[in-house]
Amino acid sequence: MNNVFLSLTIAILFGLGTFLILRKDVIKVIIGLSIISHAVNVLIVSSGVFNGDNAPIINGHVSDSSSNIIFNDVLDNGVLAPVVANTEEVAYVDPLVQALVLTAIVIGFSITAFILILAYRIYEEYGTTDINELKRLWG
Amino acid sequence: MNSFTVIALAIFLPFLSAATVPLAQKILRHRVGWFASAMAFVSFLLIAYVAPVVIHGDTFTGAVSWLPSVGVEFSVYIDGLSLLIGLIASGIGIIIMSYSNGYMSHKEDLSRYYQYLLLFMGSMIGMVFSANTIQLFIFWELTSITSFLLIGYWRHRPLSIYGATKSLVITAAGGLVMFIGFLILHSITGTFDIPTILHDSSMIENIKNHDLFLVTLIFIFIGAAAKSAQGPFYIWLPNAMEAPTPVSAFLHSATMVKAGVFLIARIHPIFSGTEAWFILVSGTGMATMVLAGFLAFRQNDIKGILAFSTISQLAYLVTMYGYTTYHEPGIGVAAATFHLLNHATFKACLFLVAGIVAHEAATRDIRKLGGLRHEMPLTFIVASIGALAMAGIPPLNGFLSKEMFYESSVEMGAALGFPFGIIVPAIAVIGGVLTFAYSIKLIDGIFLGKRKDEFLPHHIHEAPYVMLIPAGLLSVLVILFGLVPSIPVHNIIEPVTSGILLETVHLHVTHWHGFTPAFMMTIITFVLGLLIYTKYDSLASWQDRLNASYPWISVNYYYDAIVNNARTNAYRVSSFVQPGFVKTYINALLILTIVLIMIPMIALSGDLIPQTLSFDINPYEALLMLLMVVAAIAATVLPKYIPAIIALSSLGYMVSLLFIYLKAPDLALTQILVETLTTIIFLLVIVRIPQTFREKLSKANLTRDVFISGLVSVGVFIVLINATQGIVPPFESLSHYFIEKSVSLTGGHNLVNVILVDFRGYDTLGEISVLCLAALGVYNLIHSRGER
Amino acid sequence: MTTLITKTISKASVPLIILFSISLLIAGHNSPGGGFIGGVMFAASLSLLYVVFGLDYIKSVLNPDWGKWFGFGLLLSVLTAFGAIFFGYNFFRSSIKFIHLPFIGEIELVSSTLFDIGVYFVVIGSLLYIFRKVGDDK
Amino acid sequence: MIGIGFVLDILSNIFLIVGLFFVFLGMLGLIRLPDVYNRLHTTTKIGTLGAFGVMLSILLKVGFSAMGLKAITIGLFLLLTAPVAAHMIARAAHRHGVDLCDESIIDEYCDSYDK
Amino acid sequence: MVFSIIPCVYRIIKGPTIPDRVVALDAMTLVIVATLGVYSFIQESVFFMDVALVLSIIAFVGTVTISKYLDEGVVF
Amino acid sequence: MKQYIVYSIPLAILWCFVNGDISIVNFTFGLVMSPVVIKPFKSLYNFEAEVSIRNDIRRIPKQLRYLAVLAIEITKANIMVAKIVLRPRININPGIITVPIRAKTDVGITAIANTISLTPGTLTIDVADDKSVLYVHLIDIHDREEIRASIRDDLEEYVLEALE
Amino acid sequence: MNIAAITDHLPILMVAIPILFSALMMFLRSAPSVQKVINLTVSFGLLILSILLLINVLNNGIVVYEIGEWGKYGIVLVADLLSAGMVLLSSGISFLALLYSMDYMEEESLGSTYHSLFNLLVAGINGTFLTGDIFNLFVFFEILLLSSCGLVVAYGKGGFTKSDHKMEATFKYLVLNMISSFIMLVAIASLYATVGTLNMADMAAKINVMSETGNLPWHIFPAALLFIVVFGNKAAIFPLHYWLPDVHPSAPSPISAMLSGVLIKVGAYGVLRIFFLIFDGTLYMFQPIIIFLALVTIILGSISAVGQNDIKRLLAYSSISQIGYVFLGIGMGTVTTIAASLVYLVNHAVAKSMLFMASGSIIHEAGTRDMRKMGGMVNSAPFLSGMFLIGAMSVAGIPPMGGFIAKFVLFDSGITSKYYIPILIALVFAVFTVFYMIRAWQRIFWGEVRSEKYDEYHSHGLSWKMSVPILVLSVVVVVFGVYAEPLLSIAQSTASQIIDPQAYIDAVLMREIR
Ligand code: NA
Ligand code: NA
Repeated sequence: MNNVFLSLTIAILFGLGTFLILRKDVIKVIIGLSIISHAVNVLIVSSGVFNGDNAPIINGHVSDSSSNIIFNDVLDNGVLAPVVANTEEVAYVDPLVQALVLTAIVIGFSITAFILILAYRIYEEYGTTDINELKRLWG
Repeated sequence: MNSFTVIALAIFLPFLSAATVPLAQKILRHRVGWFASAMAFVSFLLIAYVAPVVIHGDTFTGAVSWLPSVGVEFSVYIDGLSLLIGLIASGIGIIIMSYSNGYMSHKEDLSRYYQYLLLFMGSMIGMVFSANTIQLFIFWELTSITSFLLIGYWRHRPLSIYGATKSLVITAAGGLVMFIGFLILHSITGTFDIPTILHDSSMIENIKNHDLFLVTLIFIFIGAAAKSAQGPFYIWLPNAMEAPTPVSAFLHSATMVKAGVFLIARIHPIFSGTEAWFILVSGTGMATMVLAGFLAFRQNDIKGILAFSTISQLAYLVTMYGYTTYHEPGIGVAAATFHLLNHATFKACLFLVAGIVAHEAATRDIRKLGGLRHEMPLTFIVASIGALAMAGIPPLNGFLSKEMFYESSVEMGAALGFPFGIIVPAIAVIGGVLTFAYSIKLIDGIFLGKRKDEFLPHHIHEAPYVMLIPAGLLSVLVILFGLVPSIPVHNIIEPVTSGILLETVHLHVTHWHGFTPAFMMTIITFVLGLLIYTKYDSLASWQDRLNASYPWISVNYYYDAIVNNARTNAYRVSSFVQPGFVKTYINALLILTIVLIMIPMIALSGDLIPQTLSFDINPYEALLMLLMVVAAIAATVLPKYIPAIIALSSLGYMVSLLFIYLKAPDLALTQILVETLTTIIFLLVIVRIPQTFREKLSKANLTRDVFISGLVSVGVFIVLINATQGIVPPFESLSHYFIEKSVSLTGGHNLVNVILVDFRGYDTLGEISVLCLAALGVYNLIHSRGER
Repeated sequence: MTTLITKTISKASVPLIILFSISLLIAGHNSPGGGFIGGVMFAASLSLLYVVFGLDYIKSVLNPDWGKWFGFGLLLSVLTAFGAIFFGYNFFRSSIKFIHLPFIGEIELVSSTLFDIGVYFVVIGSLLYIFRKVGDDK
Repeated sequence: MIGIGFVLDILSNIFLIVGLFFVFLGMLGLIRLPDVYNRLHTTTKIGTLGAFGVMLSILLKVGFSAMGLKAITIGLFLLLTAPVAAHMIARAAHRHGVDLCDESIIDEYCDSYDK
Repeated sequence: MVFSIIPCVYRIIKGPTIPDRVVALDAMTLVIVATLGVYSFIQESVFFMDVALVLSIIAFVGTVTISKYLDEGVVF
Repeated sequence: MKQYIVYSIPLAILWCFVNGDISIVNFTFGLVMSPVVIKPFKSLYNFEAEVSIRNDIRRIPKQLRYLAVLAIEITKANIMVAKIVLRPRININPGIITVPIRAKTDVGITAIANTISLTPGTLTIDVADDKSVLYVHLIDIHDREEIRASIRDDLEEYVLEALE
Repeated sequence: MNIAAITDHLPILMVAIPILFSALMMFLRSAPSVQKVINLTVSFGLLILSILLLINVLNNGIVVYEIGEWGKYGIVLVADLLSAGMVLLSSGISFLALLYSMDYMEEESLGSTYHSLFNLLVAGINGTFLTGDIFNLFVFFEILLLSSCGLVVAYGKGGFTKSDHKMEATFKYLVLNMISSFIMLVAIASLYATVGTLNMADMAAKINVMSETGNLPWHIFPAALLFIVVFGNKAAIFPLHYWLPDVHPSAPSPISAMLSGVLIKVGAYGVLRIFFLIFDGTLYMFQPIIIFLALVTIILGSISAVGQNDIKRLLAYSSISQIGYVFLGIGMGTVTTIAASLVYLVNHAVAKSMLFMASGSIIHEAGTRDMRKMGGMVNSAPFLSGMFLIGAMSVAGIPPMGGFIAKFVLFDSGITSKYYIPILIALVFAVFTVFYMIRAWQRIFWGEVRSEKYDEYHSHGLSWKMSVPILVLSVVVVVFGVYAEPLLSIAQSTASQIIDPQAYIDAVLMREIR
C-alpha cells in the first residue's frame, strides 16, 4: 500500500468528516463523526510498524519471526534490547494494529449507537434536529 | 506551664468554648453570655500571666511542628505589641460579652451570637501571637469570616447582607493580596517565621534591596489597609455597623480593625526607613484621617458617626506608624501605640453608650434624639467622658496621645523640610479639628438640647446596670490613663514600642510640656472645632451638592457599580464566551487542535514532509482510495438523510475492502458487520425523525467551515505522513513478540484474535463493558422521558 | 407487514446465520471470527426476524431479557479472567490444555475461548437490548 | 489423456470468466437501465448468477475443501436471498411512490394497496 | 472486478430515487462478495471466504431492513 | 423428538457447510447442537406440525428435477437480460402484471415467487394478501397471457410437484 | 484465596471487582434492596482496598501488575503514588456519592441501570488511573465517557432538571468527547508507528533514547501536544471547557459530584502521566501552553461563575476555574508546583463533591435550582447551611479549610518558581472565587424567606444516607485544612515521582517475561 496516497485519503476523509460535524443538523454531525471514525480506523491500520505479505494468521505450528530474540529490556546500559534490524523480514502484517482497530471499531459503534438514540431523544424534546436550537440561554 | 502552652491555651480556649456554647445554653439558658464572658476572662488571665516575660522589652518564641513539608510551624511570638492587642481583645471581650447579656434580647439566637464572638476573639488572639506569616494570615482571615458572620447576624435584613458582603469582599480580598505579599517575602527570605526575619538585619537589608521590595510592601499594606478601613477601603466599615452594637464596639472599633494597624507595627522593622514606607503608610493615613473625619461629622446615625470616627482614629495610628521613616528614635510609634490603647477604651465606651441609647430610645438618629441627660444621667456622664477623651480634652487620655500625635507630626514635618514642615502638622490639625467637631456633635445631639418628644418613647429609662457597668468601667480607664499616664506608659507603651522598634525605649508623658508647637496646635484645634461645629449646615449643604453633581467621587459608587452589576456583567461575558452552540465549541476544539499542531511546525521548522516519499501506486489501490473519497464526498454533500446514510454505508464497505487489501480479514468482517448495524440503528432513529430541518449555508460560513476542515486535513496529513513514513522505528515492535509466542503460549493461530482475547484481553474486557454501557445508557435515554 | 415470501426465506436463513455465528465464535482463535463477530451475526439473525416479522410478534414468540444476556456475558468474561487468580496466577493469565479424546483426536481447550463466549453474549445481549428498547419505544 | 481434473479445470475457468463477466454486466445494467425495477432485473439475475458462477468455479477448482464448501454456501445463499431482496426493494420502491419509467406500458400493481 | 463497483457508486450518488441507491448498495455487496471469492482463491486463504459469507448474509439483512423502512416507515 | 431429528439433520449438514469441514465428528457435533439452536424458535417454524419423513424422501427426485429446470431457466434469463443490457440502444416495454397462482403453502408461494424472480425478465414484486395472485414486473412485455401461461405451466408445475 | 493473595492483586481488583458486580447487578434488577446493599458493600470494600493499595505503594514502592503475565507485551497496571492516590480519592468520593444516591435517585432509575452504570463508572475511573498502557487508557476513557453519559441522563427524585437539558448537555459532551477520542487515537497511532509499543513506560524509555541521541522525530511534538486536547477536554480547560457547565448541572447531584470531584481530575492525571512520563523532551513547549490555557480557564470560569443564578451551574463554572488552578500548577512544572497542584486537586475534589451533594439536597428542599427563588433557607436547613459554608470557604481558599492550604502551597510554589504574573492573575480571580462562593451561600441561606410566589420549602428532614456523605466530606475538608501534613508530604513524594519517572520505567520494564 502506498502510504502517501493512503495518508492523503485519510486526511481527505478527516476533512470531509470535519466539514460535516460543523453542520447544524444533528444527524449530519453524526454522519460526520462516522466518516472520521472510518478515517481513524484506516489510519491506525496504516500505522503498523512492519508490513508482511500475509494476513496475521499463522498457518503452521512454527512461528516465523527470528527465534533467538530474548524479549527482555536491558536498561542497565541504557540500551533497549532487542533492537530488531530494520531489514528483518516478517511474513505477516502487523497484527497489533488490527486488534487495536477492532477494539476501536466496536467502541466507536457503541458510542455511535448511543449518540444516535440520543439524537432521536433530542428530536423528541426539541422538535427539531437543528443543533442551534439546542442552546440554552443562560451562558 | 511555659509561655507557649499558656498562649496556645489562650488561643484555643475560645474556640473550644465556642464549640461548647450550645451545651452551655442548655444549662444556662439566656444567661449563656456569662459563660462566654467567663471564658474571655480566663483567656485574659492567661495572656496576663505571660506579661512578665515581655515587660522589659524581651520577646519569646515557641513552636510546635505543624506542616513540616512546607516549613510552616504552629508558632507563638510574644512581645509587647502582641501582648497589648491580645489583652485588648480579651479584655474588651469580657466587657462586651457581659454587656451583651443586657443588650441581646432573650429571643435571639444567643448560642450562635456568642459562638461567633468567641470564635472571633480566639482568632484575634491567635492572629496577634502568630510567629509566622501563614498562621497570621489564617487567623487574619478567620477574623474576617467571623466579622462577616457577625455583621450578617440578622441575616434576613438586606442591609446586614450588604454590609457583611462588603466587609468580606474587601477584607478577604485585601487579605489575599497581603498573603501574596507574605509569599513573596518567603521567596526572598526563605522563611515564614516573623521573628527570624525581624532579628536578622542582613535579611532585612536583603529585602530592602530586592527588586520586589516595593511590590511586597504594597501588597502587605493593602491587606492592612483593607482590614483597618484605610484609604479607599474604608467603605466597608460604615456598613459593618449593621452588626449588633456590642459587635461593632468589639470588632469594628476596638479590636479587629486594629489588626491592620497591628500588622503595620509588626512589619515596621522590615520596611520602615524607606521613602516608600512613609509615602504609602502616612500618606494613606493622612488622607483617610481628613476624609473620614469630615464624613463622621456629616453623619446623623450615632453608629455612623462612631464608624467614621473609628476610621479617622485608625488613620491617626497609621499615620503615626508611617512617620518614623527618617526619624530615629521617633515618638511616632510610641504615640501611635498609646493612642491605640486610648482609642480602644474611649471608643468602646462610646459604642456601648450608643447601644444603650439605641436600646432605650429605640432610635440611633441624632436628629430625633436630644435632651436625654435628664432621663439618663449616668449614661450621659459616661458618654461625655468618652467623647471628651476623643475630642482631646485634658486631662483625659485622648488629650495625651493627641498631643503626642501633634508633636510627632511637627517632628516629622521638620525632618522632611519645607513645605512638608507645614503641610504635615496642618493635616494633623485638620484631623483633630474634625474629631473635635464630631465628638461635640455626638454629645450635643444625644444628651443636650431639647427632648424631641415626637420621635421618642414616653419613658426612657436609665440603662440597666449590666449594660452601664461595662461602659462605666471603660470610662474609668479613660480617666485613669489620663490622670496617671505612667501606668500605661511604663507597663504597656514602653515594652510595646521596644517590641516594635526592637530597641529599648523610654518615654516621659505629662500633661504640660510648655508652649510647644503641639500645644499651639491643640488650641487651634479647639477653636476651629467649635467654629466648624457651628457652621455645620453650610458644610452639609456643600457636601450634598458636591455628591449630587459628582457621584463618582465616592468610593462606594465604584464598589456598588462593580458588585451590584457583577452578576449581570459576568453573565454578559459568559454568554458571549459560551453562547451555547455546539458548533462554536467544536470549532474551538478544532482550532485548538490545529494550533497545537502548528506550534511545533513553526517552532521546529524542520522538514515537514519527509524526503523519501514514494508515489508508486497500483491501480487497484488508487481506484479503491478514489472510490472511498467519492463515497465520503457523497455522504457529505447529499442533503437527505437516507441517501447520505447509504453513501456512508458504501464507504464502510469500501473501507472493509481496504482492510481486505491490507490483509486484515477480521477487521473486514467487523467493519462489514458494524457498518450494517450502524445503518440499521440509523434507520431506527430516522424513522422517528422526519427530516424537516434544512440548513442554509451562507457563503461566509461555508468558506469558514471549508477552511477549518481543510486545515484539519492538512494537519492530519502532515502528522501522518511523518509518523508512517518519516522514520523506520529503530525498536522492536510488540508484535514481534506476539508472532513468536502466540502459538506456543496461547494455542491460537489467529494473531488478531489472540491479541484480543489473550495478550490484550483486558482491552476487550473494556470494550465489552462499553457495549454494555451503550445498552444501559440507551435504557436511561428512553426512560428519561418528560419532566418528572 | 412484510410479505410471506420474505418471511419464508428469513425463516430459512435464520438457522444458517445462527450456525454460522457459532462457527465463527468457535473458530475465532485460529481463523477470522471470534466473540464479537459471532455475536453480531447472531444479533443480525434476530434483528432480521424483528424486521421481517415485526417486533411485537417476535416478542410473543420468544422474549428473553437481553439485559441478562449481556450481564451474563460480562460476568462470564470477568470470571474467566478472575479464574486465573484462583489458580494462583495473575488476572487474565490464560491456560491451555490439550485433551486427547477417542475418535475425535486432540482437542485444544483454551480459557480464552470461555472469555470469547462471554464477549459473544455481551454483543448479542447489548445489541438486541438496544434494538428492542428503541423498537418498543413508539 | 484428458483427466477429470482437466475437465473440471476447464469448466471452472469457464464459470469464472462467465461469472465475472456477468457481474460486470449486471453493474453495467445498473447504469444503463431506466428505472429501479429494471435495474433490479440486472442485479438480481445477472449479478447473482455471476456471483454464483464465481463460487461454483471455486468449488470446482478446490473441491469440497473448506474454501469450496464456503464458496458454495455463499452461492446458494445468494440464490436464495437475492430474489427476496429484489422483491423487497421493488415492493418498497413502488409503495414509496417510485413510478415506473416512461417506457412502461402497464402497472396492474398500483391499485392493490392503499397508498 | 473492482471496476464493477464504479457503477454502484455512481448510482448511489446519482440516485435518482432512494430505492435506486438501495439497489446499488445491494449490488455493491454482491460485487464485493464475488471479488472476495476470487481474492480468497488467489490468496489461497479461506479467511476471505468467511468475510464473503458474512457480507452476503449481512447485506441481505441490511437490504431487507432498508426496504422495510422505505415501505412501511418503520423498522421493527 | 421426531421433529428435532428431522430438523437437526439438515442443520447438521448446514453446520458442516458453514464450518467448511465435512466430517463425522463435525456432523455429530452439529447434530447435537441443532436442537439447542432450534428450540427457541419452535413456534416460529410451526414446529409441532406433523412431519412425514417418508413423504419428504419421496419428493427428493422431483425436487432435483425442479432444480434442473431452474438452472436452465436461469441461464436463459441471464442471456436475455444480458442482451438487453448490451444493446447499444435500450428499447424495452416494461410493466407490472398480475399472475394468478395455484400454490397454497408459504413455501410453495415463496418458491414460485423466487423462481419467477430468477427467470428471464420477470421479477416478483408482491404477493396479494389472499395469496392468489403475484404481481410481477416484466422487463419487456409482448403478450401478457403468454407470460402468465408460461409461468403457470413451466414453473409452477414443478414447484407444486416438488414442494406441495 | 487469602489476604496475602488479595494484596498481590490489588490493582486489578480495583477494576475487575466493579465490572464483576456491574454484571451481577443486571441479574438483580428485580431486587432493588439487595442491589443497594451489595453495591454499597462493594463500594466500601473498594475503598478499603484502595487504602491498602496506597499503603502498599508507600511501603513497597511502585506496584506493577501484569495482566495475563505478559509483561510489557500485554497490559500492565501500574500503581505509583499518583495512581494509588487518585484511586483512593475516587474510591472515597464514589462510595459517598453512591450512599447519597440511595435516597436521592428516583426508584426506577436506581433499580434498573444505575448500579451497573455506577460500577462501570468506578471501574473506568480506577482503570484509567491504574493503566500503564496508552491504548488501554483510551479504552477506559471511553468507558468513562459512556458511563457518565448514561448516568447524566438518569433521574434524581424531584426531577428539577428537565430532560431536554439532559439530552442537550449529553449531546455536547458526547460530540466533543468523540472528537477528542479520535484525536487521541491519531496520537496513539502515530506514537505506535514511531516506537512500536503501547506500554507507557516502554514508550518513555524509547523516546528518551531517541531524545538523548538527538533523533527525536519532529512529529512526536504534535502527537504529544494533541494529548493536551485529549486531556484538556476531559479536564475542561479552555477552550475545551464548554461542555462542562451544561453537563455537570444536568446530572443528578451525586453524579455531578462524581463528575466534578473525580472525572475532570482524570484530565489532570492524564497530563501528569503522559507528559511527565513519556514526553519529557517536549515539556519546554508544553509548559507555556498549559500555563496560558490554565490562566484563561481560571479567568473565564471565575467570571462566568459570578454571573450564574443556577446553583449547580455556578458550581460547575467554579469547577472550571478551579481546574485551571490545578493546571497552572502542572504547567509551572516544578516538584513543588506539581505537589501543590495535587494538593489543590484533592481539596477541590473533596470540597466540590460535597458542594454538589449539598446542592442536591438544597435543590430538593427548595424545589428549584434558581438561587433567585431561594433565600432564608438557613432556618429550614441549618445543617446544609453549615456544610455549604464549609465547602464554599474551602473553594474560596479561606482558612482553616483545605482549600486554603491548597491555594497557599500553589501560590507559594509559584512565587518561589518566579511565576509572578500567572500567580498575580490567579490571585485576582481567587478574589472572584471568594465573592461568588460566599455570595451564593448568602443568597441561598440568608435574606428574606422567599415569597408566596413559590411554594413553601419542603422541610422533610434529610435522610442519613444523604447527610452522612456531606458530613464526612466536610470533615475531610476541615481536616485537610488543620492537619494537612500527611496530604502535603504524600503530594511531595508523588510530585518527585512524577518529575523523575525513572523509577516508574524501571519498575515496569525490569522484569522477566514469559
Ligand atoms: Na470585617
Ligand atoms: Na475560581
